[in-house]
Amino acid sequence: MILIYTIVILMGGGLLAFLLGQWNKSLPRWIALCTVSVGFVVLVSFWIERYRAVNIHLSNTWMIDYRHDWIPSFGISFHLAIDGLSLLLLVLTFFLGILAVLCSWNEVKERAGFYHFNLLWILAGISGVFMAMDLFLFYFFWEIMLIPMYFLIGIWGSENRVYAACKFFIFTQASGLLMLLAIIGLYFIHGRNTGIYTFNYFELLGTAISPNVAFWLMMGFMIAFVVKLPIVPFHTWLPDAHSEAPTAGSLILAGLLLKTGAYGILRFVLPLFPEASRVFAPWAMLFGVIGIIYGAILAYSQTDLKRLVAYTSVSHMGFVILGIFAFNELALQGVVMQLVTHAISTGALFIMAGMLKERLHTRDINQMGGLWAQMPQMGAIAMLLAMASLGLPGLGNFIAEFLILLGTFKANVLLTVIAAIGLVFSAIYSLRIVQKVFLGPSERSYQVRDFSFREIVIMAALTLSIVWLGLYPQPVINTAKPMIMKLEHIFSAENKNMEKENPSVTPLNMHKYLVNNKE
Amino acid sequence: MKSSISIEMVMLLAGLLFVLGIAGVIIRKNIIFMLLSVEVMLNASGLAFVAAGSRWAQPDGQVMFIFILAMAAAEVSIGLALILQIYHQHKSLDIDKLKEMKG
Amino acid sequence: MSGNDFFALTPLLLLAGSSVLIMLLIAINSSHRVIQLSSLLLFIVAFASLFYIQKLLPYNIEPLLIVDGFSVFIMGLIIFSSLVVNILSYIYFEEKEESPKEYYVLLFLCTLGACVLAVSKHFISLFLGLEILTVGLYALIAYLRVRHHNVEAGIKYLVLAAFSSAFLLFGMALIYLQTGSMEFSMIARSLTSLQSLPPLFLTGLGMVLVGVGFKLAVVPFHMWTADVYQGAPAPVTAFIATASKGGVFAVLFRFFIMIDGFRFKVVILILICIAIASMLIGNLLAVQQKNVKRILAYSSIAHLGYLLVAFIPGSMMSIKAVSFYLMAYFITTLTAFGIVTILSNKEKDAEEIESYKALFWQHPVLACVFSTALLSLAGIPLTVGFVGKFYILAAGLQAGFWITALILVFSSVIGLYYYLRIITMMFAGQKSILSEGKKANPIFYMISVIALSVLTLLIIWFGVYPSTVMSFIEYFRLK
Amino acid sequence: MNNLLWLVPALPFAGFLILALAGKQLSRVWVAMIGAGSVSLSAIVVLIIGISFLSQPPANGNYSQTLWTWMQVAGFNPKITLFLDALSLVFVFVITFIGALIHIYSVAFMADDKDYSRFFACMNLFVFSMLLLVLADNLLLLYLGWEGVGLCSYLLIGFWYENPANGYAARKAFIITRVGDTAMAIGLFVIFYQFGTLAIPDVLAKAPVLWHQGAQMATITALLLLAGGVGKSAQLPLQTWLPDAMAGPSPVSALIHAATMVTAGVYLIARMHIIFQLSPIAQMIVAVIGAATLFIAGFSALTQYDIKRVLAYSTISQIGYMFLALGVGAWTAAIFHFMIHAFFKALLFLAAGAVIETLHHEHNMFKMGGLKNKLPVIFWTFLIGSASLAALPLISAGFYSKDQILWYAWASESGNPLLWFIALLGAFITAAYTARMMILVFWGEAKTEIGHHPGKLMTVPLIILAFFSLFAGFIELPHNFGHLTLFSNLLHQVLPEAVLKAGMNTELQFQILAFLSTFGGIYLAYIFYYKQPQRIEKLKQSGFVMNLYLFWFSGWGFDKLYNVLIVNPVVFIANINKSDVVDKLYQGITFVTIRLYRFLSFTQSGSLRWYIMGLVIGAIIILSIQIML
Repeated sequence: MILIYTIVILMGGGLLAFLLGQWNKSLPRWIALCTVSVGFVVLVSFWIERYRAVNIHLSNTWMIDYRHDWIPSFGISFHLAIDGLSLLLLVLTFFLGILAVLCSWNEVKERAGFYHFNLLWILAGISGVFMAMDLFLFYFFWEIMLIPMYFLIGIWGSENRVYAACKFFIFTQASGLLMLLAIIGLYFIHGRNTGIYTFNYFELLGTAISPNVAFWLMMGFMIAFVVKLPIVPFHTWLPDAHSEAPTAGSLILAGLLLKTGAYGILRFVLPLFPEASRVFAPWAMLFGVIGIIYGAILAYSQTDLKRLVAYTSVSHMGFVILGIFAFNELALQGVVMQLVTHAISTGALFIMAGMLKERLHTRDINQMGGLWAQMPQMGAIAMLLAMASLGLPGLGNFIAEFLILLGTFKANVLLTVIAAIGLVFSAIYSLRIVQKVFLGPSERSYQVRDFSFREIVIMAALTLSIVWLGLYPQPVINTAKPMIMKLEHIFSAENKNMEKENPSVTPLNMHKYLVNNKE
Repeated sequence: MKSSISIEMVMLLAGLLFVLGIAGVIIRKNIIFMLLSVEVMLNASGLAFVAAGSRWAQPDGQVMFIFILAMAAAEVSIGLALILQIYHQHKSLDIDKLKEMKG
Repeated sequence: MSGNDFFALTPLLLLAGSSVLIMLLIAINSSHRVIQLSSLLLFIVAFASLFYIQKLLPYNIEPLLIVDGFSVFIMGLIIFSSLVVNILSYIYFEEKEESPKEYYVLLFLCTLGACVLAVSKHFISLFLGLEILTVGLYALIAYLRVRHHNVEAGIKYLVLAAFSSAFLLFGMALIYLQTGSMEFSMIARSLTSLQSLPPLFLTGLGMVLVGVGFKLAVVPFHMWTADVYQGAPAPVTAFIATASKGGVFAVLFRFFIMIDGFRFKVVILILICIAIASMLIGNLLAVQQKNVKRILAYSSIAHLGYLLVAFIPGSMMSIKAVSFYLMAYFITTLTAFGIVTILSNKEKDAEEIESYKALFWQHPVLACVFSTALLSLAGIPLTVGFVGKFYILAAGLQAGFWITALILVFSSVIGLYYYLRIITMMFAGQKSILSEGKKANPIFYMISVIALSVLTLLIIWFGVYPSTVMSFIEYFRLK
Repeated sequence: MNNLLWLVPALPFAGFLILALAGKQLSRVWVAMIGAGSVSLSAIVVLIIGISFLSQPPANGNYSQTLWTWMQVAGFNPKITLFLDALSLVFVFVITFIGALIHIYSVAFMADDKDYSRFFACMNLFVFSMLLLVLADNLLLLYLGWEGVGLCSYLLIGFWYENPANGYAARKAFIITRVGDTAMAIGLFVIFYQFGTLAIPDVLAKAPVLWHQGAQMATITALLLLAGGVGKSAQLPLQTWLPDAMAGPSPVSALIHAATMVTAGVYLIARMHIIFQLSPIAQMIVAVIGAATLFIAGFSALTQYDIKRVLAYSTISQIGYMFLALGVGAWTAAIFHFMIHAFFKALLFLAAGAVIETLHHEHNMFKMGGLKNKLPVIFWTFLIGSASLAALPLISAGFYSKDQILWYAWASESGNPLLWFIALLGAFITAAYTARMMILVFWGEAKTEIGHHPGKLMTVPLIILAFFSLFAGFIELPHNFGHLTLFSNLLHQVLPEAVLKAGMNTELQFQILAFLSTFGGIYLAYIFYYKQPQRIEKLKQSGFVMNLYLFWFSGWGFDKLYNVLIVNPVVFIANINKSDVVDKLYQGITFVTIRLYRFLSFTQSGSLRWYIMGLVIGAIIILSIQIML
């Protein structure tokens, strides 16, 4: 029931904020803050309790499994369940949710009620996505989060907001509908095979599908997820959405919405279509690598701070797709870490961009410069975040990227090497941010104040977690472990079959010669 | 009593009338004439019904024809009312002048 | 005709009787308000009578009519939408027309016509129902006769409808000529032996399709739609968009099911082409359209295309999907046009998209209602439109019609764009240019708003919890 | 002693934390106390540990202390473990000891800077990272330190951030070293998959078992690690960042870009020496890189006018010597040279910093001069440092360390005459540019007024360093000259002895040659810059010489080459693609959609007759489809 409560709390809080926002301006944000905090506390205490009570990395069961009939004639049920991965992402959702409320504390002055309604409903949709174990329900939540996000960007965004909001909506909706087709296709195939027509995830696992059909169905799922993630060439909605969204919107986009794509691949694409994924893996990895490099190069050339950070997301998400399709535990753990750490570090960068915008009324980094003199605290945090973004060891992102590359190295040496070049590019663009914004001579004579107390709280929470994840990532790793072991188990069996078939030496299977000594 | 005219011939006539009606509707610009041409088409269908009814020796075709007549009458009456109004508003019966709504 | 026959036809008789009753009320010079309320009452009675006749089902009235679950369901939808239109009409006509009373007579007649379509299983009853509906609509469309647009729309609809009726009739005649019967089951019987269709029948069927296609406003017979939707008074537009199409679609469906037209590849091919063209062209036409009524017109073209996607497989699932989608479409479209109606003023309908600017900040309730309706049209979850679209896709994919499903997806993405444009407009800016609420008739204004809110709740309720409706449809489906 | 180990890095880190979090609130005195104090304390701890290590050598030759397990993923479980053996001890000693001196020096040097606490925070963080680097038990932790020092280097090069040129230099340093780091990371992947662990002792223990001599994998691994070392240690071809890195304050140059960080590459190779030993090719490449670098950088140093750039090139050159030593298998010689170099180069940088500050931030040597009498302390310490750098025979520490390298370049098994000759030529050039620097700065006439004299806080560290620059060499004397091997004895616990070719015992002749080359270099500078400066002018008349001069001056054109080959194309692509070419695709779709809309909306002409036409055409199409099929 805890799962339902989390969603209900968010939705109810949203409605309450909306209704009460009509007659009091500051009430909605307090309601929102309370709502999200309650959810956060509940989830974290659940996590800690679980972490203490059982060896979380050994338990192979679903922590909570709630099921209730919804549309029985279609075999659709209201089925929520969480395992470690879901739990992690849920905690992350609420964590960033709190920060999102906090960072829009003063930013949103008008229509605060509706604003917080949207904010909470986005969170509700995202939470639902992370919990739904019924494909129909999953799609349902998948779409639910879009509309409030659309409003968030479209109403409270900056100048070009409508264009950005529409672009975001249309991209995700188009890809989502293709996924719906695939879901329905899978539903009928499973139904015909077994006579049981159901959207239940657990039932659909292991559906026997002919390879060709499986490939297309998988592509249906994939397209939705890679657009969300996003992967080049489906990324172009992201810079627009990010740069136009209000701070909280960017935070949630970067921190959570993108993660739903990765989650979808981990949860649905790989387990449902293992063979097809395997066939597709080299291409997916290739696209990942292209994304890493391409996003980085684009990030380098941007002058709009938020746009720049948005492209860095493209680059970082390239690592995610690369790691997922490496199909081994190291890379997958790296992916989970990347989801969490990227959410935190990039979210923090967006918050910072928002703070700068609030102070300077511009996002153009050419108009900034030399801000360190007046805002040393913010400068220092920005430096730390830039370091996180370029993967400095000791910060969470390093663990993520290192594990991903380490895992990928086993699967494909050539692509790993190219992806590693992305690390150099990430240094280039990250340092450029710091240089352009905080260092160098002052472009204008600003009178800006450094962090306020509220901002310190936000940034402290983010930086502490990023450092924590960098130095002791074990809780995250352990929590995600059962899920990842399951995935690896699916693929390890096939791994062996594949390797026997292919004895010739090419640059693409060089890895066998680099890694074979161990076996 | 056996008809001396074959069904095919009647249908051909009906089809001819129908096509003539279509052509009339397309070619004429005056609304009244357009309505007239539509009437021709409707009657062509009526004729076809009658012919079909006679083929199967059923009264249904003729029943249908009567319905068609009634319906055509109702239609024309409303049509004429509208035409009056149009003339009142536009001082013209040229259908091509009625293009206020488009796009 | 036996007593039972009359019993089975109670709803139709009630509708017919109502029109007479209203006429009498007009004769004794009742006020608009009295007429409105009594017609509302009569609609409710007619609607209630549907439950009353339930235990008879299915009931054949040879050779013309059949009252079965499906027809009751469709009649329910039609009467329901007329009822809503009726509610909306008061404030709309009260301020625009001195004597809007005959309007209600015509509304009853049109409803009757649509209902006849729903129960007909014979070309004659089909034709009768269609013409009752159409002739009534001529008058309704041009009802505000001093407005240029109304009259223009009226004459366009009149000429085109008559023109297409001629096609329909000619087609019927040809089918009759070929099969020797105008009753659907008899036609089916004479076709059962044939695997390939005789050209005469095919031509006839094609011409019937032209006629029906016109009424349904599917591509390529769609061109009148936007003009008529735009020109007609907003409540009438709502009626055209819902009741008239629903009746026609019902009879088309019955016809195809009874003659099992789904086994003929050529017919299916044509239907696929029509469906694809409707979806694409309908949506494309609305992309940059600035008139809300025209946007809704084009979107209705696309929605009929969607319906055809579910229709084409002709499976059990199709029937349910079509029923569900029709219901979803009815509720949603009524809501959307309801908003247009409420926001219209004395001079002009609220049709320019610009006039919706900042609506949300001025009339949050109306804006929310309208947004919900538009999102439902776009098929976004939490709304009934989503479940409907899901149903359609399921029906299409179950039979393996991937192409149409894909086109549906792509075109609905285009569709999304223009729905979003309206929604965006409502949230943009600060000041609304629309007038304040209808001060003149606060009670009826409130009633209308409440009615629309109820519809909105239905949209959401059926969107979130569709299983009751689904089992309901299961019960009333075409057997 | 074992459990004190964590204090060594923890003290500077604590200093960093306090300064970073509360630096604004603290007074300057406290900042200085914490900044310099933490490192000094750390040095004391090292001293205690070092004494215990030397007096009671641990059984297995090392101290190690595990703090916690960093992570555990699929058999990959690096721990946060500190590991101290003789090699680390030398490095730790140099880092903390010289670090402490430089911190003390900085207290005075940076006294007027507005970002006092930021400076010390970064310096402390640097010391922490560097200590972590050399104390790391596994390669991942080493990598953490490795990148950490890179970060601090970046922060400190760009310390005076108002000037964009400093920021540029800082980023250049970071990014170029990152190239090497990335290769090194790939090296770590290879090592992990080969050995299933990144723990250094395990890797070193398994390597000879797993790989035979000359194994291809060993070469690949060694080269990847080498790439990391090359980047960090500013060796060919990634050396271009170091001269620019002189944009930072002088103590930074002394600590990071002379004494410690830039020698991290040396440490890495020495640490992983077993892998290098397994691959003669890789080792040869190390030697060649070292030789080439020392040669190239020497000539560049000869042409610079900025005193710090001279020292920067000389650092590159001296590290080249260390690489050469590593390459020829003279492991201990390399480490010995590292230590001596740390002393004298730190001294030189600090003294140069003092000179620069006294002369109102004048970097140009040609505008200095005549300081011999005005700044006696600086002069003498600088002279001692220079003597050591030029390897002035017998009396300077640099002589003993460099002589060893020259000898091994010839005599060791993998040495060869060419390497030796280049090294000898390098020694000649070194002497020349060192003498040139001395002459230009301290002799001749004064060209710039001097400001205030450096205080005690600055001179005392100089004197201490000068002492070591002179006498530290005596702990390791050549075979034919006392044959004292204290230092190499210590290191031989970890590093193997250099294997000499058969029949090599005529070290004396080489020493004489080294003598001659040193004095030759000094004489050359004496002639051209003291005795007959007009000769320089005459030489500059010649186009060829001028071009050669400019070529050397620009660091052999590497910057330009990289700009043309890599930087400019990438920037060009990035800039033309600023608006994202992929987006054009979607804009194209939008465009097509709108075109279609326009076309279709044109069909909705409002004309009834047109509509009828449409209807008829539709009917015809349908009927013809039906009839046709």
